[in-house]
Amino acid sequence: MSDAAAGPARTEPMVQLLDPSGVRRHHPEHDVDLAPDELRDVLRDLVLLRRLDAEAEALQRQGELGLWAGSRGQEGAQVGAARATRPHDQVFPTYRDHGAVLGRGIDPLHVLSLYRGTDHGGWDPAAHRVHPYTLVIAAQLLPAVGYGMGIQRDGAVGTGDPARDTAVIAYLGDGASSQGETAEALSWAAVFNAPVVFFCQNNQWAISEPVERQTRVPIHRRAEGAGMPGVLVDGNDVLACLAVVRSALDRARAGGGPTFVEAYTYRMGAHTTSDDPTRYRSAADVDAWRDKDPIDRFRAHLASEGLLDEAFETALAAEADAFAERLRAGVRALPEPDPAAMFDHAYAEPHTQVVEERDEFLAAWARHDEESAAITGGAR
Amino acid sequence: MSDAAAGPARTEPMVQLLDPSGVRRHHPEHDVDLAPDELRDVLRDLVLLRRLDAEAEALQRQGELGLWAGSRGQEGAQVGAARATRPHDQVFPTYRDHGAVLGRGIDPLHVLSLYRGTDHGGWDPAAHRVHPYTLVIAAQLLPAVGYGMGIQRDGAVGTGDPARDTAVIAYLGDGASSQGETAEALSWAAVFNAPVVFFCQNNQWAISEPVERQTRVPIHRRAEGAGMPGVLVDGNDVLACLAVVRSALDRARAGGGPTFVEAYTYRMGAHTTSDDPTRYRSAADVDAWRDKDPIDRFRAHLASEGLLDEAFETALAAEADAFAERLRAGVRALPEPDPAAMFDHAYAEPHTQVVEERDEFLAAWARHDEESAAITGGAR
Amino acid sequence: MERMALGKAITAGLRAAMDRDPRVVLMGEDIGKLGGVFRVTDGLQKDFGEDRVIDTPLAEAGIVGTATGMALRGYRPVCEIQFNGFVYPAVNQIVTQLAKLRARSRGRLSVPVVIRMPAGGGIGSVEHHSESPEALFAHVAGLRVVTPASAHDAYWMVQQSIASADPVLFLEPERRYWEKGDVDVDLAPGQVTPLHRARVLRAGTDATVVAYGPTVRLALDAAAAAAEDGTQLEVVDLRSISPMDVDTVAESVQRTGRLVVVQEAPTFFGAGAELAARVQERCFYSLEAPVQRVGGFHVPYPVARVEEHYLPGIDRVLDAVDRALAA
Amino acid sequence: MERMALGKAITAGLRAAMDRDPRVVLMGEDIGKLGGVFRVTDGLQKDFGEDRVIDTPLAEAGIVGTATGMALRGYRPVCEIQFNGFVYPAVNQIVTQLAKLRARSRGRLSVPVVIRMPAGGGIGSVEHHSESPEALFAHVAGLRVVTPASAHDAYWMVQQSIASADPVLFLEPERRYWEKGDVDVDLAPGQVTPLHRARVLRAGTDATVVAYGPTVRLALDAAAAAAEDGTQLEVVDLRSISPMDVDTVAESVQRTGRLVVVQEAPTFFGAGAELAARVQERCFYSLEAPVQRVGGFHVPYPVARVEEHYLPGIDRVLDAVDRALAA
Ligand SMILES: Cc1ncc(C[n+]2csc(CCOP(=O)(O)OP(=O)(O)O)c2C)c(N)n1
Ligand SMILES: Cc1ncc(C[n+]2csc(CCOP(=O)(O)OP(=O)(O)O)c2C)c(N)n1
Ligand SMILES: [Mg+2]
Ligand SMILES: [Mg+2]
Repeated sequence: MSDAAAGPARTEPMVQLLDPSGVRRHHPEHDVDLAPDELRDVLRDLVLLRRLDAEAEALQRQGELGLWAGSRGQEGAQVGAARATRPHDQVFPTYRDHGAVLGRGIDPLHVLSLYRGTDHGGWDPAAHRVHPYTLVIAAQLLPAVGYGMGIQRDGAVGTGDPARDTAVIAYLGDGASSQGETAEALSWAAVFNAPVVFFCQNNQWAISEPVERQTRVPIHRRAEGAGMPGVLVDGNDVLACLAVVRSALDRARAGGGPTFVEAYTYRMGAHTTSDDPTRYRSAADVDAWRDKDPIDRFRAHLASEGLLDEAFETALAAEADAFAERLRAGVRALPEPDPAAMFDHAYAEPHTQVVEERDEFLAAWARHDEESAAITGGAR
Repeated sequence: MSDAAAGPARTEPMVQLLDPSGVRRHHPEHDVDLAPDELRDVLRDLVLLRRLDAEAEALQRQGELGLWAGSRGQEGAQVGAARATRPHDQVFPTYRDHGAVLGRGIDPLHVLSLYRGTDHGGWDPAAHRVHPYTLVIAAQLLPAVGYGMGIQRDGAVGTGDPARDTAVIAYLGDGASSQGETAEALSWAAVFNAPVVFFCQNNQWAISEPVERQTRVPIHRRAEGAGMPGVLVDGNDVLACLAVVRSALDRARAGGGPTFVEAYTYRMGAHTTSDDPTRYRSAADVDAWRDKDPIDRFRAHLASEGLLDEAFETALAAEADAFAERLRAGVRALPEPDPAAMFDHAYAEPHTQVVEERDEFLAAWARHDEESAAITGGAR
Repeated sequence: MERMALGKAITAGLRAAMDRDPRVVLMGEDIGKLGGVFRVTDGLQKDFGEDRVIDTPLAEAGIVGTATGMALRGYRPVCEIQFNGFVYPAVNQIVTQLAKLRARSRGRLSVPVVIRMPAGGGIGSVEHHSESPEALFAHVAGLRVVTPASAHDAYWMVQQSIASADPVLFLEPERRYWEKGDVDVDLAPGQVTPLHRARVLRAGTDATVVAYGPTVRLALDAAAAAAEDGTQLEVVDLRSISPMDVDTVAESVQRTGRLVVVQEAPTFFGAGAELAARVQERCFYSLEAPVQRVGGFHVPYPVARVEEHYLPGIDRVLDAVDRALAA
Repeated sequence: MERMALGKAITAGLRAAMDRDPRVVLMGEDIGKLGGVFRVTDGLQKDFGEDRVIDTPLAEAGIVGTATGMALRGYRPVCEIQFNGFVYPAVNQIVTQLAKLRARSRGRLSVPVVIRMPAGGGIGSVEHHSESPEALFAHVAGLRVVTPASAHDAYWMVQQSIASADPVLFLEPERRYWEKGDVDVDLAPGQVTPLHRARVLRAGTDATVVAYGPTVRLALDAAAAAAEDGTQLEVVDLRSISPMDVDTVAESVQRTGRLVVVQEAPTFFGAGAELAARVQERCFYSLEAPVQRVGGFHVPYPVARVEEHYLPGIDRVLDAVDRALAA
């Protein structure tokens, strides 16, 4: 029988500002001009993000985390996009977008608390204008569009006042492009001209399924069907991602409407620590992408620009070690959640049945504590 | 604030084989060559379909139907598409696609039984290879794709044997293009190369909402984002619709995969008999489309070809009157459903709770019948 | 006191809420120029503009999902789902996001979204237009589910729902839209019955009949009929499905010793089951007969021509009362 | 007799069904090379090919919707929903199409689709991976809902579900996937317990404890503990949520006079409510205490570190038994 058609071979050119060897390229529409310190800051973000991943993976193996979804290989895309946002922009990340979170100054321990199982949400969404991680694939996209419609109604689009004009960036993966809600979000944003940038990291895999199983055409072409520009950018090129997302956000803030960005990258690690990629992809497949590593590439660029000296490298290495040490200690020190707290936030106002259940729970808990205390002599 | 963006003005040219005045045009890719009798048959289909609409509307006013969703103005699209199918193709219509049903030789009384409220489904889906009307917008599309995947697994695609190769045609409206399930169905069909033709009648309205509220771009461009060809055809040109859908079905049967067809037409009547279009659209808006009437246009064409003589016209008029008379009598003669039958088909095999409820129902019913018989002396 | 149809009372309640709070926005299909298929939003777009009364694309997940996002930005969206059978595309947004965002964020996020929809049957509609899905949403933690049975309650409960910091499903008894009643529009907030409180509509001594939404009128009619035969039924309008005011019902059952629950939804896994489970626990020693349930059957809602046989009628309510009294 | 883990017993059952009937196809996310996140379909794509074990796009509505279409063409699709919290995008297809097509067509259309999903918690997962949505589907007419608690039942019930002409939701107790048990693979069809029959797993005289899926083992453990204190609990595995085998439970309660229902799902509007409502009606005069319910709370499933407090444990089951015995 005739079945699954040929996948979306990437034919179109990608926006690229650094070639795989780190040589600086220029692009007619998209470009950036960062000062040396800014460039070094970018490297720092990339390095710390990768370190977070390494530490978290180790912590999971040691049983300190229940699960970990790594971002290794996608640092360029995530750091670039994060740096393109302004503090008052609103971010809707997925469970893998740790770079989006770190880039907003959120303590990574909040992220680890979710994967440790002590917290569902982590940070304060209002303080950082970063929505909690959404674990249901694509479910953050329609709320992101609605948030943008709220911004429009607040008159915070197209005023020309940089302190006022606001945009939304919503993250999604290649697999998420298959969900109906994604299509609704795209078309809806176009119809209402909402100030939303959809940032799709096509890391080639949805757990064990290659992107060909999700779409017959390159993902950014979904944008055409929805009625917005679609841009394909090299997701392993942090500068290109920064440039493309920055202009898309500028456009959104100015009232130009939504943009869909496909960042072409690769998930170097397992889907999560519970995954076993050897079942579905070859080492060769992975190796082919090693040469495109976003951090090596960017480092090569800075080196060629003469921006890396030993002092900086030593300082950065030291900072990364301190960062790692803080993570290791911090995770173990994360407060254990109070079981009774599960009743606190199901509702804003009291709900009769929940109140009753809470009281019964507390009574029973106390009773059994006494009992077991009586048995064990207090040591429970 | 900046809000709803400019709608999808139809810029691209449509496939057209008859201009509004009925003059025959030719198209490089799409064409048909019908014998005089076939052409007269097409006119007959158009006339009877419109008559069905007129009679049903009247019957609803007289209280014989609970509701009616008319197809007036869309006869060209529906008759053209229906005539493009082969008997072993599978059809998934919406509640408005009466032309799709008549075209398959289904007794229109089955359609009226649904709007009278005596039956949810009507005809025998297997006998005619026509799925029941789906009232949940877009919900028929994913099953249509799955049906196509079944056809593929039966090896009934691309064999070159016309008696064997089979395709699916799934109908949808412009409003349906907004549902996430529609996008899933399109992309899914493309990924699996399923033999499905999506026939979208853009009648410009979803109840009170103009198509601009559904999409920022012409609907057929959704196809690009899904990875299949999208064709725009003049939906008031029955020959063009026949030609375009026929080649799309041929392509699907041959293993060429799915096609999305947008038939650009207009809903001349109310959304349904419970609707009041004067609240949301102007008479002028409607009048502009009167000149494009699909039946007038086709009749003009036949006339210019000298295919219409008085004998034919009188015979057709007589047939239409007989058809109408049969509908009027037939509706009133539709059997009243047996209330107890509601328990019969919820499940194929007995379900304990349903069996119990059925028994209680029958007992109570009998009891109350006796009681009321006792009171009214039998006259209930 | 103003006399209004139940549907118009909702319109008035929406208008009052929009006048009071500029962050209240309405979203739904055909709610603008058309005023909704039941005309509940009639005139509101004209008066409040297209930014506050939004005709949406034809996508229920989109309606609830974007409403959730607007609520995150500080708005108070009121969504209209055109018919009860069309809420299902929105279930993912309702269950996994709207209902859980507050808990997920440990109370930091608030999503005060109201989802209005016509519920119940009896208007001779085609498939999907006559269902009663309240139980599905009542089982979902994080949601509140309420339904008015009178114009007065419709006017006030829709405003209370909009004022609630929690997401609320607001079920409108479809076949009662045109039923007129007196609405006391001049009550002070404190005088209005709390949103989640049940109300005794008729005092009785022989048995308690609990109903909600469209079956309340039925219960009252049944009580009137029973009274002619000398049976005094106490009628309680539950008003709120989640939370459920079991206290009010239990207090009544302790006096009458008998309970009949009447709903349009299928009884299997319906609200009557939850109420029966709680009342048999709370009133074990005062119950003189098993709790009786009257409701729809466990079959897809039938064709219009037989719906009168599917929907609970006076006969079935009185039969249940007889069973309760016979025990 | 073969000793298998519950998850592997499902694999074996699927394999047997696929060997027997070439129209059985599997559809889901990551069920091919990966064998599913719980490895339930491990090896099946290798042996039956990509046309019969289909890795689908990431869209649950798509999975169930296309499965429905394949069933209409004569296939018998078995869908895997990766985790219980991800079934919601498919609810529109399940409720408005899959469940209703037979009734809509007056029995002319048959859609024998099985929807498998892991259910329940206890494995320390992140959000959306530990829920028990059975009540939502049990309330929907046209669907059947079953859940095995042992490897033996898993092996046979999955095959019976595939053989059923009706759509079946097949809930797999997540935290029991690795629990080993003896599977009698050599039974003749007639010897297998009917799919919708409950089963008494332990005889007792003092109270009846009904459980299903993941709580069955808990009930058995509680019964063992109670026995040490001289209390004899009868344990019933419900096995089927819709339809519900009330006869078997009522027969037991008529002997014991007391009933405790144990589930992981929130009790509010859960299966325990329906069972309590039916048992108080059927066993009104033999019940010596109100039916007790033990289950999850009406809050979103909590974080992994506290789930042990959310899930019913032996303590809470025995407390409920004590309440029943005290009455
Ligand atoms: C609605 C839904 N279905 C299934 C899952 C299970 N799941 C978690 S991640 C994942 C793959 C996501 O792939 P992609 O969107 O490409 O994101 P990535 O993991 O590659 O970053 C799946 C199927 C889910 N979380 N939500
Ligand atoms: C999921 C769903 N939402 C809402 C409705 C109510 N409704 C019935 S028809 C209709 C408009 C459909 O417009 P379109 O798809 O253009 O088809 P047309 O009626 O124009 O043929 C709506 C909103 C529905 N039937 N299903
Ligand atoms: Mg991916
Ligand atoms: Mg339309």
